[in-house]
Amino acid sequence: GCAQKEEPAPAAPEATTEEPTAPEATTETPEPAEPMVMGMITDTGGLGDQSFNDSAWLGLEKVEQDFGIERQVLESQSADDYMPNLVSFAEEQVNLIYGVGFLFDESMKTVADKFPDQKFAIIDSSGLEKDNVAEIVFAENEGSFLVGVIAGLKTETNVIGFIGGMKFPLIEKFEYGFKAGVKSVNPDAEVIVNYADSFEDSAKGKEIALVQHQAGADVIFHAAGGVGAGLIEAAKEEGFWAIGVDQDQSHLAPENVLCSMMKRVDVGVYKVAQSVIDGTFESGTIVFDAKNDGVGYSDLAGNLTDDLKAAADKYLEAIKAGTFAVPATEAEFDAFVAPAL
Amino acid sequence: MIIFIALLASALRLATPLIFSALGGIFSERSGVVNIAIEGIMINGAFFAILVTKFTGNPWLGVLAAMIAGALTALLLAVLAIHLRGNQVVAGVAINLFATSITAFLLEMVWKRSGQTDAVEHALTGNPLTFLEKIPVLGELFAGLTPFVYLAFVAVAITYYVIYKTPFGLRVRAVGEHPRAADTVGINVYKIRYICVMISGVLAGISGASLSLGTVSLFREGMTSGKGFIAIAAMIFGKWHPIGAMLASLFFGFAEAVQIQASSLGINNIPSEFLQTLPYVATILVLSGFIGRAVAPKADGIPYEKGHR
Amino acid sequence: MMQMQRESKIKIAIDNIKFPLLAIVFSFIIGAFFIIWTGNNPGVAYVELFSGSLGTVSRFGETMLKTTPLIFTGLAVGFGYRCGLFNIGVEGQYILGTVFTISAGWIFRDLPGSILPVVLLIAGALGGAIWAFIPGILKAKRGVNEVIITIMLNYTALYIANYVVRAVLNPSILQGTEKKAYSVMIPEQGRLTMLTEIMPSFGYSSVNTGIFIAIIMAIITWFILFKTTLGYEVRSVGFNPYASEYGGISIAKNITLAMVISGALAGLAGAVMITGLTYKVDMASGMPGYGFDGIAVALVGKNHPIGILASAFLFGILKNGERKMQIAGIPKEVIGIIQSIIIIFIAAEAIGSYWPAIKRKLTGKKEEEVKAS
Amino acid sequence: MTNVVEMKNITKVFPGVVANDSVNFELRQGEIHVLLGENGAGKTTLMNILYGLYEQTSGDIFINGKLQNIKDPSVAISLGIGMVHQHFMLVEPFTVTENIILGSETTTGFQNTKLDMETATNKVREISEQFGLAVDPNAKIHDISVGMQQRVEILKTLYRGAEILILDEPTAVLTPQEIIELGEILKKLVAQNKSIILITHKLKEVMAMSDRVTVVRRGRVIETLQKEETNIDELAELMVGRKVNLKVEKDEHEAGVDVLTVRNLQAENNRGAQALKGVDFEVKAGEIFAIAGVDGNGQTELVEVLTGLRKSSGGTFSIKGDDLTKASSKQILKHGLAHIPEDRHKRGLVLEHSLAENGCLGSHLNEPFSKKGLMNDKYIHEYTRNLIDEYDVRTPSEWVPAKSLSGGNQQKFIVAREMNRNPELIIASQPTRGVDVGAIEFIHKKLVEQRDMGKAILLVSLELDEVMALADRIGVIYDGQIVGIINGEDANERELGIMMAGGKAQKA
Ligand SMILES: Nc1ncnc2c1ncn2[C@@H]1O[C@H](COP(=O)(O)OP(=O)(O)OP(=O)(O)O)[C@@H](O)[C@H]1O
Ligand SMILES: Nc1ncnc2c1ncn2[C@@H]1O[C@H](COP(=O)(O)OP(=O)(O)OP(=O)(O)O)[C@@H](O)[C@H]1O
Ligand SMILES: [Mg+2]
Ligand SMILES: [Mg+2]
Repeated sequence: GCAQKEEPAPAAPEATTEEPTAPEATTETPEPAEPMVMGMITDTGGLGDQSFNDSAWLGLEKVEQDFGIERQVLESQSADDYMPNLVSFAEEQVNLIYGVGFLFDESMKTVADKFPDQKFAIIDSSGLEKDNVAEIVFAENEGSFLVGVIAGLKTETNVIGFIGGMKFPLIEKFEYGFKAGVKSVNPDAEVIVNYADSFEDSAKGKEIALVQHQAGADVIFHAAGGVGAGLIEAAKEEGFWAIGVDQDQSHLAPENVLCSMMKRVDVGVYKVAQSVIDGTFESGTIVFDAKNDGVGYSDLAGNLTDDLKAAADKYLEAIKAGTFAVPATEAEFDAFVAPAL
Repeated sequence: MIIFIALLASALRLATPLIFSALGGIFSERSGVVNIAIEGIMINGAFFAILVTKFTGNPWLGVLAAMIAGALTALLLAVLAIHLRGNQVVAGVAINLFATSITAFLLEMVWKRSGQTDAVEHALTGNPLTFLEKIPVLGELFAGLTPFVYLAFVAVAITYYVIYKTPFGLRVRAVGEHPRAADTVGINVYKIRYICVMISGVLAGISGASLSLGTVSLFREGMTSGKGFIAIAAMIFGKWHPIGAMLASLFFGFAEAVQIQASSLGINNIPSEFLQTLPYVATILVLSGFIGRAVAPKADGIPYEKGHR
Repeated sequence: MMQMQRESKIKIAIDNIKFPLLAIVFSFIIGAFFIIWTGNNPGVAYVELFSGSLGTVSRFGETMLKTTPLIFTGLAVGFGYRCGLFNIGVEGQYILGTVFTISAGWIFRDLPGSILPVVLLIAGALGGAIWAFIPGILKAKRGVNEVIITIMLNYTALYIANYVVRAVLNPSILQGTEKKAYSVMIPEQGRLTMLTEIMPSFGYSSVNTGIFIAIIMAIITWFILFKTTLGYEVRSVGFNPYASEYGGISIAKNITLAMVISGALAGLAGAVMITGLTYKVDMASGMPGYGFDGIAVALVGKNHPIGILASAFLFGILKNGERKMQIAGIPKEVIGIIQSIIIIFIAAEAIGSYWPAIKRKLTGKKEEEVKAS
Repeated sequence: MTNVVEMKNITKVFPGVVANDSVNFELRQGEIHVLLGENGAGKTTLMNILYGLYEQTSGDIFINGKLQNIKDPSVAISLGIGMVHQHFMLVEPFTVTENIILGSETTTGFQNTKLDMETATNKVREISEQFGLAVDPNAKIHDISVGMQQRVEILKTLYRGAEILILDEPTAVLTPQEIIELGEILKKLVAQNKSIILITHKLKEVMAMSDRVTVVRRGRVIETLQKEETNIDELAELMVGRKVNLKVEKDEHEAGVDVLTVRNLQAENNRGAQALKGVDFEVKAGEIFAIAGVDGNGQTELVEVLTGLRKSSGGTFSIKGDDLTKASSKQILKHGLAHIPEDRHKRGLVLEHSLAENGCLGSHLNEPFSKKGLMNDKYIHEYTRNLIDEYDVRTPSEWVPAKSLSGGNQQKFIVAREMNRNPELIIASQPTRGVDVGAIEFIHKKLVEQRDMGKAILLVSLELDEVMALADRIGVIYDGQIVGIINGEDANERELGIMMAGGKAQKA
């Protein structure tokens, strides 16, 4: 690729200072003439979605820095692009192909059959049962539970908001995990739920946030990609708390982002890449959950008090220990009984 | 009451970009140029507003940049539609695609990433007339308004005055109805059309700025999400009349606000997807039921050729 | 006389092609500047683009796959245009087409492979036709502007489809499995045949018999438009509704019919994409975009079915080749820019008429030129 | 007398056509100078050049003795030239005043940005009184009669202070009364020292209104004559280039059975007002029944209802006993209707279609034009070629789009198509409007031929001459009603004129 040719310049020194493993990794490969190439295909959200596409790309960047691979990306314009995009990379015989998003599953099944020697990885989907596909899934409900706990304790109005992108089962995992967290610490709190039916319309995100705030919500969590930009803007203006998602979003509004629910797509991407590099690639599902720090919460801006952190950590430990199961669907949530810790 | 005020504020904010763009559409189409490019002009306006605000730190310069960017984008349409007598719809479609691509491209070149820009520090998301917030009850309403909301209504008044009360407006309407008649009394049809299309660009540019600078203080790809087309619908709905277009925009804004507020209004058992369709279905019903025939300016979309009949 | 007719027809054809070709060349030149701006070599980029879309049989297959829906939506827009209708609603009709196809796939899941694909295609066409009937009948009977109604119906279709996929056609509801963000799949025997099964040289490409259906539809559309009384009436209404009415042609009937046919073509696009490629419908937060592409395709193809085939192919090349350019690290926006410039040039048809004047100015032979003409 | 306008060696070349070929033309102060010529002779082109709408390819224009470069109409206006165009240049949804002031508005208010409608209206009133051009300044254009619209056009030029007036075929759309009024207006204008160029086809008007006549043929000036020194026959010959017969040859009339029967027919116009208030008449086989009347008395609505293009609001009509009141135009065509429409561009032709495609319009569903939904192109082309040959339509072939034909040839083509339908009933609405002498002669001959073949013909015409020359019986329409029916041979202009103005006459 041409674009990448310029990038190693700034990236290389960073890699050497921060990660001593990087030069080692490259020296380990005896013929550096052909660096490994890994391709990532975004879903229709594309790069800049402030969500898993960005996060996955970030993970690959780290892989690039640490192991000197070349990363390439294809952005899908529509759902009909998934298969052709997979095929394009497969045809180039890159070392690993990521499909970012559960919507890739059917097309990945097909392409995995067509290119049995090609290694694939899919994010957010499992059960493909292909020998050459690694499945990276996350326990979003667990991470959301933790920020739910924080929200439930933080709220003064006992009204909390949730903004979802679209009513996918995946986003519902966020919703019900979050609600369960709130319910566990503050059964009286009401959670207002709105779906934007978009991952892009940030103006609408802002409008929804303002409405929820008007209705009393003083802490609002979102799982809506770019729509969340509107929530954070509203939080800034009106002075309430927003909770970020996927990555630490506190840099967007350090004063108003209470914390962020972390979904370490970057870690998932990194792990699988590493397995390819050191030859231990395995197909099948890898679950990233609270136990292995694949999900969690983060507070780079330092807005959480120690009490809040302690409470969240208490539940985190309980989840890790398997003391209780965090609901992921409506049915599970309805049956959910708050654990007594 | 609180809910109603919130609903109203929400409707006003949501209607604002539509009002600007619909007014822009009116100028263009009243002079006889179909402007499908509104969406693209909005995108450019939204982008350049943020770009210039980023570098100057002054959001009003950002608004100015949006106006200039809008006017220049519209100039492209004008050249294509007026001088080159191109198919105005094709030109509009092309400009929309162009704007989407060029802003994403520049975003990548300037911010070195895709998707969205950083938030600018100074935006125009607050109520500029803070004294209004002291009014009991209604203060709440004003607190939620941005400068763009006020400007939108000023723009409606000015547009109305210009189109219906000034010689320029008379000429614009004549050019859109019967350009040859205007030509024969010494009116420069091309000049009028150029001016109108550029004005339409300025307005749609402000509309874009009202989305970026006025809502989220950053630019996101796809942030216009079809609002330019909705504005065109509002213009037609409003029968190419500034007041009508304003009412139509408010109607759209209101319908969307209702959809967003549905749960607080106690509408809980309707699937969200159906609520989303509310503004659109309402428009269809209104148009097919009560408004009936909306008649476009007669020469709308027809290139004028001097020396042809 | 006959000879003259033929010659002039060929001349017209050449005139029609000459300009688009020039437009394409110019657009690539302008695109090159943007590529240079990104720090890449335009030569390399364009080699990637064309080798990526035409370099191997498989890649050519993928280009045809990209071309397939564009032919349908281009025809849909073009057919409407011929009747004076501006169908911005192809997008929504496409969506409804996909939903109908999936529904039929579920309802008729037990039908054998000999008839199921046909049933599915008809279902898709029907979905699009129904969705287009609404603006058609409203325009015909009540004079409601079709542009605004079709815009509104696009969004309506999107949300309805999302609802249907989530709450009606979801595997969790129909098959009792896990809840998915997409619909049930259409059964194996309802799917279109991959060309690679017939011609292995297409390799991994997913191009399927849908491309033939598209080409056949283009020919049928041409035939309807120019060889049948229906096409004659549609075109007459498109050019001059008053004269058509005078000639005993029902404006209302033809507007409705043209809209329905246009919608059926759009719905067929959806059906072909479902039965040929995706086999399911995803919940989506935005429009698939084929409808708007269709507008460009139709207008670049001058609303003539053969022109539409050519312009759909051109856009197919760009859209498929774009992948390889992206892989080479060139922002995908460059292709968007090139595409839009092509369309801008095509829109500026009259640039051609300025050419003699420009030439005259350049050569300074003003007087002679005038006298000669 | 001085020459206010001098056009010297004007040549205008359109792609493929020399519209004006070294034309010399002079207009003297205070004269009415008629420009006479067939369709396409180049009259409008010449005047459009003078008015700055076209630029001449070569040649010079002198206004009041000074060489001028009239590059656009605003220059012409500033030189005191005003033009009333062949097709009116009025903005329909505007009021009379708005149309008149357009481009020369008076302003008031903030920074002088506001239109000053009051001053404008007063000024319009003033000028309209000064020249005897009565108009309602606040009426919308689409609400006033054609004659009134023409006055607005003249007022437009006077409002701008025009000293030189060009009127392009001003009488083509006027009633006899209005033509007389126009003549008087012109005389008044000349009396106030204005100079007038008048374009027309109508020889009688030339004799009535002009001081001098310039005859153009195929882009060249044939001769400029003093009115007193010439006569109608000479002018006709100069214009057409051969001898023409201005009389219609017509045998005795032997009417047959009733073909079209109209009973108490009512209809509304576009604005919802009652335009037909109960019309009764019948047209018999082998006769020409003419509807005479001043424009705007329901003729348009009557024809539209009878041809299925407008819904009636009461009463009935039938063709050969079949009630067609509720029928569509398609069904009426099936019952043997042929229709020559009053507006050939709006109704008669699909201008973008080829002549062949226009040749089968209305018959396209019948065999052999089409079979089972498929067009029979071969037959259609053959058929159209025959039409073209038989009716002498001047065109390179049947492949060209209808818009590339001149108006006269377009009309001939429509007449050809309609007559070849082998109809029972022909409704001819102003069949010779805007058509030159040669074509008029031809179309009249064809109409009489059809009558002699036993067809029923309903002729609607604003031209009394035409009505009297052709009709076997004449029904006079006034205010949506037939106020009297008289036999063709009994009719005289005076009596018809009284009836057209609403006066009663004895029924035939
Ligand atoms: N805009 C044009 N483009 C090309 N050719 C034209 C144009 N206008 C006029 N012509 C040509 O010029 C010739 C003269 O046309 P013109 O309109 O001046 O005739 P005319 O004498 O006014 O006829 P009529 O009595 O029917 O109005 C026409 O025969 C036509 O071929
Ligand atoms: N816009 C145009 N482009 C090209 N040719 C034209 C145009 N307008 C007129 N012509 C040419 O002018 C010729 C005469 O047309 P014209 O309109 O003068 O006829 P006409 O008899 O004056 O009709 P009418 O009386 O209805 O105006 C035609 O042969 C046509 O080719
Ligand atoms: Mg004429
Ligand atoms: Mg003329």
